[in-house]
Amino acid sequence: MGGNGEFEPRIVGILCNWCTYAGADMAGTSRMQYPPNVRFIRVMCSSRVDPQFILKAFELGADGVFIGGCHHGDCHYVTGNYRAEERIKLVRKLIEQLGIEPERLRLEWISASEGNVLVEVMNDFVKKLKELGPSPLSKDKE
Amino acid sequence: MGEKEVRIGVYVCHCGTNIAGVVSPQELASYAATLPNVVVAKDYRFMCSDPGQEMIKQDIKEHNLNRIVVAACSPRLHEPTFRRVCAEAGLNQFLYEQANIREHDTWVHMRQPKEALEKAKDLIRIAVAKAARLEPLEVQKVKVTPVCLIVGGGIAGISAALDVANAGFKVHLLEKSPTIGGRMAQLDKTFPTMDCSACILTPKMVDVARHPNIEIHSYSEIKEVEGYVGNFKVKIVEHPRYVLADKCTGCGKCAEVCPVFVPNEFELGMGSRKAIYVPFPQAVPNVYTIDREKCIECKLCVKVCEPEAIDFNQQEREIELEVGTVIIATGYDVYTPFDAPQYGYGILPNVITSLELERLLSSFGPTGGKVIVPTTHEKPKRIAFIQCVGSRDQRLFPYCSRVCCTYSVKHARQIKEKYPDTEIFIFYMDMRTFGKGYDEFYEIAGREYGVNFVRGRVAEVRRVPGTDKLMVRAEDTLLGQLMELEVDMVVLASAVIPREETEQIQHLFRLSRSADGFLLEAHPKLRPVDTLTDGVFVAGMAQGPKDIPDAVAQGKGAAAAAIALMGMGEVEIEPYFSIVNEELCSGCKVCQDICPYGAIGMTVDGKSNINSVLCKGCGACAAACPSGAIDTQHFKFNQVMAQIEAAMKR
Amino acid sequence: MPVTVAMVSLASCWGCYQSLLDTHEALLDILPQLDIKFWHTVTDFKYKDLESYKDGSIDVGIVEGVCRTEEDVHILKTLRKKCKTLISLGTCSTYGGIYGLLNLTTIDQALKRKFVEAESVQEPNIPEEDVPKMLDFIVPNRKIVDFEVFLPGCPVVSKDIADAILGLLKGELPKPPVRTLCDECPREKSEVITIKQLKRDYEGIPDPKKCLLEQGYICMGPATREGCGALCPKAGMPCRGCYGPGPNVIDQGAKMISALGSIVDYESISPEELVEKVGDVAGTFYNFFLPSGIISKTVRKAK
Amino acid sequence: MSKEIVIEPATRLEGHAKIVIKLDKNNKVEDAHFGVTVTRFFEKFVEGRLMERVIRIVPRICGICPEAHHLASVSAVEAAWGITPPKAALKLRDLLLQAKTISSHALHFYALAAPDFLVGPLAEPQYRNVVTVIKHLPDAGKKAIELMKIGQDLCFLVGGRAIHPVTSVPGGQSKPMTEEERDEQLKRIDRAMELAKFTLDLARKVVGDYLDVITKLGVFDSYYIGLAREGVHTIFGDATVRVMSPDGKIVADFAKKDYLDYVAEHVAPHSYATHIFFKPASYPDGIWRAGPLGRINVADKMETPLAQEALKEFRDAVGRPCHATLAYNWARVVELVEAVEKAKMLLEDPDIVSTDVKLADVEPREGNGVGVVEAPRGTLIHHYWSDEKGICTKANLIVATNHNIAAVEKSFLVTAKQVFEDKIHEKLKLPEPMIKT
Repeated sequence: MGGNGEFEPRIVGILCNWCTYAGADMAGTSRMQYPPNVRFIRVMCSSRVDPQFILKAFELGADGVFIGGCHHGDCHYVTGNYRAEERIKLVRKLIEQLGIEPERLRLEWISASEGNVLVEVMNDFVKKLKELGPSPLSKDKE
Repeated sequence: MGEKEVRIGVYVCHCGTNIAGVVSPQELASYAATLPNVVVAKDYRFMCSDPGQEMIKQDIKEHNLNRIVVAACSPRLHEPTFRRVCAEAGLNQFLYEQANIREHDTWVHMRQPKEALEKAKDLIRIAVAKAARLEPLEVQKVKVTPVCLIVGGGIAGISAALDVANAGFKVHLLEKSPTIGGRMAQLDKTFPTMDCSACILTPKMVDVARHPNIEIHSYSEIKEVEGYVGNFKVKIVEHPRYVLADKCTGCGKCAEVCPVFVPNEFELGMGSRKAIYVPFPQAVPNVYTIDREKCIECKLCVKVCEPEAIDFNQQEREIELEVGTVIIATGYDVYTPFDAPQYGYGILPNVITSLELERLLSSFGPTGGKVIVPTTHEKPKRIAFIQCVGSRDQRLFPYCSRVCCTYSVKHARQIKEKYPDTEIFIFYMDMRTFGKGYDEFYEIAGREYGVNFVRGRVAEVRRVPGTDKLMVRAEDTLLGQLMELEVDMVVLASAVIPREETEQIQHLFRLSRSADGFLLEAHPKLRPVDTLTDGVFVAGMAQGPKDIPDAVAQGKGAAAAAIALMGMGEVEIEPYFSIVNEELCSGCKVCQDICPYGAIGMTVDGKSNINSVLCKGCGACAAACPSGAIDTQHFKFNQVMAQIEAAMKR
Repeated sequence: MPVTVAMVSLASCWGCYQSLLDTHEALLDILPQLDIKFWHTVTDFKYKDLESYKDGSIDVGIVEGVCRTEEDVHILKTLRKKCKTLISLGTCSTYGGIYGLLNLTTIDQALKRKFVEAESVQEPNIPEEDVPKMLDFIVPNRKIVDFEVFLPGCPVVSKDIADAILGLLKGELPKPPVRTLCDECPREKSEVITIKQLKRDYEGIPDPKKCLLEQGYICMGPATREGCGALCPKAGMPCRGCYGPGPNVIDQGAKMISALGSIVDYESISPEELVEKVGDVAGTFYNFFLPSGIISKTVRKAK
Repeated sequence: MSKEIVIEPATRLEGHAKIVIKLDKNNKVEDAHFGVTVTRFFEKFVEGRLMERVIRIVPRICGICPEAHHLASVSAVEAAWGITPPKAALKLRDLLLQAKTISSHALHFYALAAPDFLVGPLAEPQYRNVVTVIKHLPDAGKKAIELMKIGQDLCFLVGGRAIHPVTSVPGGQSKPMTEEERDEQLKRIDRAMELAKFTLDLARKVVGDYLDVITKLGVFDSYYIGLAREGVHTIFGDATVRVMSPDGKIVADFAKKDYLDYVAEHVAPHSYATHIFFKPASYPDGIWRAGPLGRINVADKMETPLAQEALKEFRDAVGRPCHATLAYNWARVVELVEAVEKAKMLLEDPDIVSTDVKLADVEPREGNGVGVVEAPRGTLIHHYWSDEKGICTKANLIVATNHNIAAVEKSFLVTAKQVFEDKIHEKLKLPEPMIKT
């Protein structure tokens, strides 16, 4: 919970090294501001994201999980982001069946230069998660 | 390693006030000291400085550290620095992890110091969790083929080609059009020295053609790219010219007899060429090309061609090149300002673009260097230049095209030199004539040439009814007055934009583009000619708007980078490859098609096997492997899981 | 001297014990070596007998089934106390098994459907008199007590049971295989497997020799530990994953999702089409495994 | 002071139950409860599953008769989708159920029931089990095992697995039978016939020995339910559901899809298993018995000659309807004989090796369907609702064992009264047990 008692969602982000991680660096270099709710973890490609990572984050109480990769056609590893997308959309359906709102799992393509897009996405994601409230698996006690 | 006790040192960088101005590095260090396996935790003003690096080295020895975490900037910036520090202290460089508390924290949460502090702690905890599970790795070395492919034969590509070739490496210079030379060949004079563009360019073109280390592939395009740094395989397609390059002497008799006239692209359609043509007289290679779309196949050319160079049956040719390095110098396009209808381009014939004016000014251009009003063919008495057409326009191209201000000044001066009576008005937003000698060049234009500079955006250009003249309506923002100006001609300083093929090039070489659509460099300041793909460099306008000296400098810079890589003869690649645990592999083949590099094969026992040199470490196979038999070094399953657990701990 | 054995069935179908009986001739070898101290299906010992044994006095305990009621938990804990070695027999006990699919809903909804809404029920009423209380969710038995041996399978193949018991008689713990089903599946695979069209089990006539997954049928084989001999694929049906995952995988369903998402040809099957065609993601990938999944049940917000 | 006698768990049955007998202060039996202590809610968790997967899930209702569930289920799905599979597929399915009947009846007779008769009801509990039978009558034990093996192996061949079959899909069977496989099974089926006859002889002997017990202990009137094809005993395929009243009249003979008009469930507050009964007669008057005794009672005759002979002998001894609970074991062996004969007939049918066993184009559709087969322990009804994508939206399952729950409870009440009030066990003529412990 935030200092003023408002619900502050906890987000785990897994970002590809080449696009979204670099995009997040770009947001920093440009001193763009976004809500401090997300913790980024770097992998080389969005296709490294094992669905077990996503489920683990939710199990541990993450209110949102964010996966960032390169735009279609831009993947540093040619096709990784397509694989990631097929998998993650299945996982999204899975978590829906498991009672976790699918909007809590967000997949975005953000290029190395799109610091502004990263910021927009984070603003929007935090806003949406605040609307949803804590995850049913949230460990934070009110 | 597993046996040995994990001893982690954590170093929190102040980065001056970049980090310390938002969060307390001391507090972070004392927090880090409480984390499992952390033996030492310290903070320092600049960890990347010599004393900072020395501190780490000392501690490694003194405290017997076997893992290092630095909480500072992005690992994309200083990971190599600290890895080297570890290596120098005798620690395997891959036992290093960096927490990005600057780009991902203090810079993006400057106004929320309390939350930023919490986040920094979390990021350090995540890094420590990973560090504890890091394993020592050995870098892999691969040979670098001492051959460079340069894509684009403009001035950036030419400059790069000559430097690389002079360093003793083979160069393949690829050009899409029938001749090298690029945009610079279309220019008349160059600012601020007023050198004749052709005079300084064509000798370079000839040097390229004659250089024993350079092979020109004109009229060619890239079809496929495979491989990786040091070992690219590039498939190119050479379009048929229907004229045999080794026989054509460039005598031009064929063009003389050719009955078909075609608007000349080189002259931006203002002049004409034949169906068999060279784009301009100094073309390199000086080989004619038949435009088969326009050719009527009268074969008059065949009759007059003494060397029997014409071959209507010539076919497209595929060539496979093996190269170690690549320089992308594909140049730019000029925006055709149809989306700015207020200026009337395409509707009002007397509204032209600057590049069209450039051709009119050229002594070998369509008018032989005479500037004429297109409809009247008379000398213009009054000309308006409109700056920033498309550029710095949020609806079109938000960036500055960088060259327009100075070239418009150049145009004004050139016209004034030819026709001192012609009145010139330049409508500008603000004059950006930076560069060595440029501002002086601009000053003189106003002071000595009497060019009128009007600060203000032109609202509208319309025809003066019943005449060929144009009415320019603008606001002079300095005087705060609306002005209407009747002119003979309007010249639009149209934006510099990325070439249409940039997207294709981007995908072929797995590059990134910045928001403006130009190719993205690896770092805006420190790695301006590198791209995110190792071994691929970028030069010239392909990377963003720039003038000739900058394009040449970047071409030479890219050449130096390529030379450095090829000069080493081998390159280290990060050992982030994936490994199959054959005990667990059932040969389900799920991984086989996933690998974009064909790095995964099968052993004779039907188990997956990964070629560590071909593998680029994306980890797609590890994530996919349904038996958990594949893992990716440095991004191992247990490492990432530990990071996730650490992220959610509090 | 015969080994003392207690065998219990928690909520189960008795299939794993049927599989023990299906060792046929081996039974004649096995049964006389056992001094059965409890096996309610076959012998007449009662729970009070089980409870009366001294702690640790029984050599081997075998658990089939999973805890559905509080009584099951009590029996399981009692058995653990009485036995030196405890064997988890079958997938229900080891991973939670197929009844774990009820974790996708709530026990109240289930009671309501069965005793109130069922079309054939007259005078609806939920039994509450003298019946053990239902647990809210299925959890794998290992979360309740420790085991020495896990023998997954729905059911465990007869040979594995015989081998395990005969091994234990000699004091040896069984060594489960570590690879997944493709290792022992006779179906042939092409060089690479890419799915251009996903099929439901009833669609088309599959080639009897080729890999079912490659033919577009969702076969859990790649994510499922071997041991059964690839029975289902041999019979022309895709594996449903009853042996659970290999030793290096935490969540069988997640891994198969990842594998499938990786081998569908993204140009032929968009992510949306994939989700649509799979239809029931949880049921498809967690048929036997849901209670052991990283997220083991449908979670609900506290009110 | 009233007291309760609790038998927990009820043993030598594969479900989970306890028996509670309530006595008043005068040791008069007030009530007897047969409480099933667990249920697993298949009808709920098949909701949302793909229909073809439901067919593979429901066998887990019972590990002894999973084939019956598999087949009732696939029939229900095919009914819902309006599909008729190739006839060879139906014959394979019939064979699968016969095979299961062979092994299940053999198991039930030898492992669950026989110890009472062979070891004797008065033996110490630790000896009253199949292990003792195997130890002391190794020949009978071996024969029992051999018969079970033949049945289970045939289940494996047709169902793809010996337990929890997989081969039935909407539209047919996933695996045809090869001629070699057929020939192999034909060789073994004659041996099965010998063993069935041995079992019949053994049953005849123990029935003779225990006739007094069988005809006196736990005898009570009830309705009976079972499938029949025009009055002929059957367990699978085209058939109607017959109901016989306690006085031996066929009071209903209805189509499977109409089951809801005739079959209803009573929820007993002390049991997770409902009591199934004949709806027109209402509860508790309408309680019935299913399984071997039910089927034998409702059938006019058996389908195969040896079984028909055995039936005649059965009826001569105990009549029709036979209300004696302990006669179940005899009826079971009569059915065992028929299952072996029927399996042989099917194996000799050339269609059994047809390769045309599955439709290639099956489309799901919205609708509901009922599948009914005879599981070894009784009439099994699966009823599903499918949506247009072929996802199960609802299920109603009437499982075999539940038909008998009310009757079992009633047997306990009757027997308890006989034992606690009349001390009948002291008066019954018991033979010397075959196995002395």
